[in-house]
Amino acid sequence: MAQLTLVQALNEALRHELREDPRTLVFGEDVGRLGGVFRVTDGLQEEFGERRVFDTPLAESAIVGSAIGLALAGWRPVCEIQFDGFSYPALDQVITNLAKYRGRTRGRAALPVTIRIPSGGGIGGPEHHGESPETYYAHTAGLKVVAPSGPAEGYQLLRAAIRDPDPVIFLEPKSRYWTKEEVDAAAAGRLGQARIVREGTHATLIAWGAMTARCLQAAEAAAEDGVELEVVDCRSLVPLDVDTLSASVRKTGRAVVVHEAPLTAGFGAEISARLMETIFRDLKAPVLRVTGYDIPYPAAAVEAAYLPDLDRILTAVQKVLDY
Amino acid sequence: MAQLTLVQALNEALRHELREDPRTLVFGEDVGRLGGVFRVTDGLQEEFGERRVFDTPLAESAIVGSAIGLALAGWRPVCEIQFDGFSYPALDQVITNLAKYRGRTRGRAALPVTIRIPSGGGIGGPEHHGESPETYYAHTAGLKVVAPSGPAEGYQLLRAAIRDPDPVIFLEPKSRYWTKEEVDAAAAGRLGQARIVREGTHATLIAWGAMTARCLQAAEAAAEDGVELEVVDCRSLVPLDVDTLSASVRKTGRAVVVHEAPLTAGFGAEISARLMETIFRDLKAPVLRVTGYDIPYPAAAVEAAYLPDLDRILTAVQKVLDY
Amino acid sequence: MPSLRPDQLKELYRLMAFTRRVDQEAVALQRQGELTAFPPLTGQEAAQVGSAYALQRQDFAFPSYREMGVAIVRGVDLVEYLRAYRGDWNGGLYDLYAHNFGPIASSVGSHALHAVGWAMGAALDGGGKAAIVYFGEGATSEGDVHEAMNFAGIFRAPVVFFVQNNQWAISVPVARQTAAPIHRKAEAYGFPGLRIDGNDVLAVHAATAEALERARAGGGPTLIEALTYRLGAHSTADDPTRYRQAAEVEPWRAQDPLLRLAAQIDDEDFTRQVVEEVEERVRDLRTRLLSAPRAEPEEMFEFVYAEPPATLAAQREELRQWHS
Amino acid sequence: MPSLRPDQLKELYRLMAFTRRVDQEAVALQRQGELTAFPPLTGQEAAQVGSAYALQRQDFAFPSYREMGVAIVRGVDLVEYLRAYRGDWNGGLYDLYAHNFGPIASSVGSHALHAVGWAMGAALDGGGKAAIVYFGEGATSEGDVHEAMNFAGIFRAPVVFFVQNNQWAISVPVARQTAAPIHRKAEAYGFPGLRIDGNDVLAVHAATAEALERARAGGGPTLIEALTYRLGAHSTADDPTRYRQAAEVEPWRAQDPLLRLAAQIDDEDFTRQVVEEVEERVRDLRTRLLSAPRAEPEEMFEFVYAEPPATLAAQREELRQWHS
Ligand SMILES: Cc1ncc(C[n+]2csc(CCOP(=O)(O)OP(=O)(O)O)c2C)c(N)n1
Ligand SMILES: Cc1ncc(C[n+]2csc(CCOP(=O)(O)OP(=O)(O)O)c2C)c(N)n1
Ligand SMILES: [Mg+2]
Ligand SMILES: [Mg+2]
Repeated sequence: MAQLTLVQALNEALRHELREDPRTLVFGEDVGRLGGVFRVTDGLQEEFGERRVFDTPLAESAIVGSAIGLALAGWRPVCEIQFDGFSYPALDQVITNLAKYRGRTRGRAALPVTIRIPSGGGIGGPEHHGESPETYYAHTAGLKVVAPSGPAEGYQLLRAAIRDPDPVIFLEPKSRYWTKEEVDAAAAGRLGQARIVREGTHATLIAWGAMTARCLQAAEAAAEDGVELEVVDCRSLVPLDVDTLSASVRKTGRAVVVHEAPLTAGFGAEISARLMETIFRDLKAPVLRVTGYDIPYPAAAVEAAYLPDLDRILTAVQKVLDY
Repeated sequence: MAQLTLVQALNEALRHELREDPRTLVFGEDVGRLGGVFRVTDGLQEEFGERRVFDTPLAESAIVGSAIGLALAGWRPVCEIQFDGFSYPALDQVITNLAKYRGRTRGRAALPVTIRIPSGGGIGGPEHHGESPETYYAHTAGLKVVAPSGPAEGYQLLRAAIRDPDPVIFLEPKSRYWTKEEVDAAAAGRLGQARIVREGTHATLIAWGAMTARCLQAAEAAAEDGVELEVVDCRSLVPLDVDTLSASVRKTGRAVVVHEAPLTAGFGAEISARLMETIFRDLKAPVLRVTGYDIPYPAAAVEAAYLPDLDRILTAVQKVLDY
Repeated sequence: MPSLRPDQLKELYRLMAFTRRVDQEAVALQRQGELTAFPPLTGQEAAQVGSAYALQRQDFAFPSYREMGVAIVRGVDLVEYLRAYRGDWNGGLYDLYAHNFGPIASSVGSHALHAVGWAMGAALDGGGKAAIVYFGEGATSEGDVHEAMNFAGIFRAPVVFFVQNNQWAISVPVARQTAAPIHRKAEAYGFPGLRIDGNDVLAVHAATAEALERARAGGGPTLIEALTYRLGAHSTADDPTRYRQAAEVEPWRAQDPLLRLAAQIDDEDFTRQVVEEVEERVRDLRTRLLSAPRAEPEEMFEFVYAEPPATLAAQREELRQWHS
Repeated sequence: MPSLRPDQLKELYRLMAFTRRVDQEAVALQRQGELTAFPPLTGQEAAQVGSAYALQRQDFAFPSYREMGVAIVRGVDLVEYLRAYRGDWNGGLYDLYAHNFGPIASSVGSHALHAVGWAMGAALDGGGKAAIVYFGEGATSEGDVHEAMNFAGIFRAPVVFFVQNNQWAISVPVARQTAAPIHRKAEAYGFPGLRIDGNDVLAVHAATAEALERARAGGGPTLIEALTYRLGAHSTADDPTRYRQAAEVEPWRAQDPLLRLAAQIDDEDFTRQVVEEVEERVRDLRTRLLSAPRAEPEEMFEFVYAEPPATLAAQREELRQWHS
């Protein structure tokens, strides 16, 4: 047990998997000598050598495409895309190949590829450095999509993602990279289970990644006014743990989904639709969404106004309570 | 007024716009000499010359990227991506640039680019030839997303899309390419308005593209049993005409959304969530979705089992009626 | 490279003749409604068979959608191959590892990166293996093919990029794909590129064998441009008379790779005998193909994930109920 | 090409000195918390200023994120430029058409296609104009840059691909980007490629002027590889000591393009005077930048669509209420 930042926790998870399985590889832009622009791969090349931890040319499609080929040759690639906004050049490889290869080969070619993508906003980054691409991946059948909310989650889920036999898109909430938390290096994660982060009775806040912490803050603020909010961290969007989500909302009768990505066709829509489909009769109010706006992720100076904040979350909570 | 197939109607729309605006260009793979693999651009190169209607090398990202540049130089590009599954290599250009350029240049550089994509399944195509990529586009703020359901709609909406000052993703339902219908060449289309295709009272079916016709068939079948279904064709997903949709469902109290794309994070989720948000109290049953399954689009022999069919639609209708 | 023995020439001829005949049969089967579509390769047999013949067991071939000739040389069961075009299973039903022959890749160019990744992996495992990836001259316009060649150059991946320049990408001629000769593109990546007569099976074999051997020995990648010609339509859905003149096609018919090899072997009894053999095998193939069980809807859920997520399992269950 | 007159050399020096000084100031401003991040270009002034100086009014320059020197030559207001790095507006606040200088492009490589499209459009309009697009050697690994050069070759687009090979892509050295010299890549596309001393402003100017002139006259594209060196960090967020030795940097300091041009002009009074001028201008810039109004949240809705869809209008209204 140690106090680790999310960056350190992910580094530990990679180190652990590199040690345990000699077929595991780590590669991407600047992950070797530099140790990653966020230092998530710091020291790995020194420990495991240039054969297993290496820098690639600047080409995201090739990073994912060659990961597919390496997996076909029996390796277990963990590759990094430097930022959310640079994951798009690889979308064709992801949609056309990574997600479909297992099916296309009737299960013969499993692709245990993990793609790590530092994602989301809130760190004052330039254009293309603050996006939340989860919808693109969650809508692509054949992938798993994981979005940890902090160091302990990050550690466990990354290890589980690397060990998973299916391709996993691993979205790291970069605004949480420097948060510290106790991390239990022995705890094994499992993909596909949501987690009740805080129990409550009046309404449920549903989030993943960086918005989990924001929802917790909102819940604390609400508690001061005697409103007890339950907070659920989805942890994995695909598979989505609908049972945990709907059990919570069945109990509270009200839900607000919070995410950074734009509203329209964001993953909040899926959660909202699922809740309606599964527990319509238990809903005392419509499921509401507090999300980024339907605009490209804005410049640093105004990103705080774009991202869901306590005011917006609590207003939505008030709406479902007043309904 | 003439009886035209959807292919012919789209051809007429292109011809019309090429005639009216000498800055309009048509290009893509095989659109020139061949007239397109579906013949949508048939005869256009002959009439307008190789300067304005031309074949490109086989590179989708370059087709969209050069369209952006041509628009910056004051041209009005209408480009074709040969099939849905081949639109993904251009996703980065679409997400990173096409959708963001207007904002990035503070409105100085409008990009009146139309990207035509023959989409959807149902014609026994090989892998990558039957996909429904609308979610990827609808979630990308800065784009408009249009999906006509037949010849008359196709004609009007394509003309409106080409004239629109914003980038438009124009998804042509390829399984409807050979359907005939009266087309009024004078009628001007407008983007952003849904259309009640059939009036009804018991429940509303919501669709776009090829599924509109299928919903009409379902409504006819239901009518034989005395169930009157209203059918709404969204026509445009962005902007989405929430008013028309919610007015219809407010009236009927029940809705089923039908689409070909996989369920998870499909655009049906957005419509479902929106309806809940706007008319929760009027809903007599949860909005249900009848969609493709959460798998890559399957092989031709089994695609009929993948696509929403009358049985699945009518069962969902029965569920919302019985609720 | 030692030149091929006479019995090997005959083996090549058998393989090419069989390829040609199956190709024709597949087109016929499509016309009869038994295949949904098919991209014929007639005219490209030397390029495909000659190059694949240079592969060793441990090598891996990554085809596009037109490489039935390579599939044949690799020993892939053609029923399992053609059922892809029957619409039974995308990618084909064969086991890619049984013959080290990848799934049919319909998205132009993107599989080049898989070959490079596989080759990087083979090199990490100690070498002695090579990948070969097949694509057309049209594919060289795609960004993925560039990234693949660039990665191969940097990582000295043991991979051969085998371009069948068959002059056309559907209706677009090679002159509209690139303003430079294709084999020269290797200069952008720091490895050898060569242009060969793709209708001369011996030249194809020799060049490919050399490139593969260099790759296996750690000498890095090679780009081979095999000049050839697609004598038929792009696919059974295509009508080439819309974009090319018969006069263009004719000279290429004279370069028919089968005729050229037959002339070299110069043994009419043998070629006549091959025709018979091949007829027999094609009859058998046809029977087996048409009597193979058709795809079951439920199967489409089978292989998407190692274990289906709950939502998917529920969807499968729903479908099972519909179809029972 | 006629060589440059002495007054033009002095103008170049002024531009380069100003570029250098603003670059330093921008780094300082970032340290002071006034900019969110900044990618310094110190060491690359000759490449940027020399090439941009060869542009004519009607030409169009497409920059990446590091081309402040080009912005300066094009007459872009640096307050409007630097406010991008202040976090006020992605892409910059300047009007791209006022100076034919595109928005700051942060996604590596993808803007090359816009330059090619613009150039195709200029050619359709009758020629006499050229585009220039700037990117680094790292960008040449991206598929989009390949597709851009290939399109340019095919359509003989009037465009110059100006590669500043500054040896590094963040921490990745050029030897890890490509196994071939960058200028040789032009051979894959059928147009000329050349390598020049990117720290020699006269050489840069001459080569670029010639390439632009050829493009304007319908002679098609050119690839120019300007050998140079990024003396500073990749960006203010980067620590280059983690990946390169001081010993590597030193020789490049001796090749400082400003020192080299100063030596050629050989007029100490002039250079001293320039220092003063530049200080003055930078003081003014700093004041104007820090007193410029900050971005207003509501503005982020402004320019996404010509007319906002209803949902977006409602979102703007919601935000307006929050902030009032
Ligand atoms: C990414 C992608 N874009 C477009 C297509 C449609 N398409 C199929 S084959 C083809 C032409 C390919 O030409 P070439 O690479 O020369 O191979 P050939 O068909 O001649 O063997 C096109 C455009 C595709 N399959 N994939
Ligand atoms: C598509 C994309 N991938 C990754 C990045 C992150 N990134 C920013 S600059 C850079 C290195 C670019 O190197 P080079 O092209 O040589 O230009 P330089 O920075 O040296 O001017 C990287 C990897 C990006 N901005 N865009
Ligand atoms: Mg070809
Ligand atoms: Mg560089």
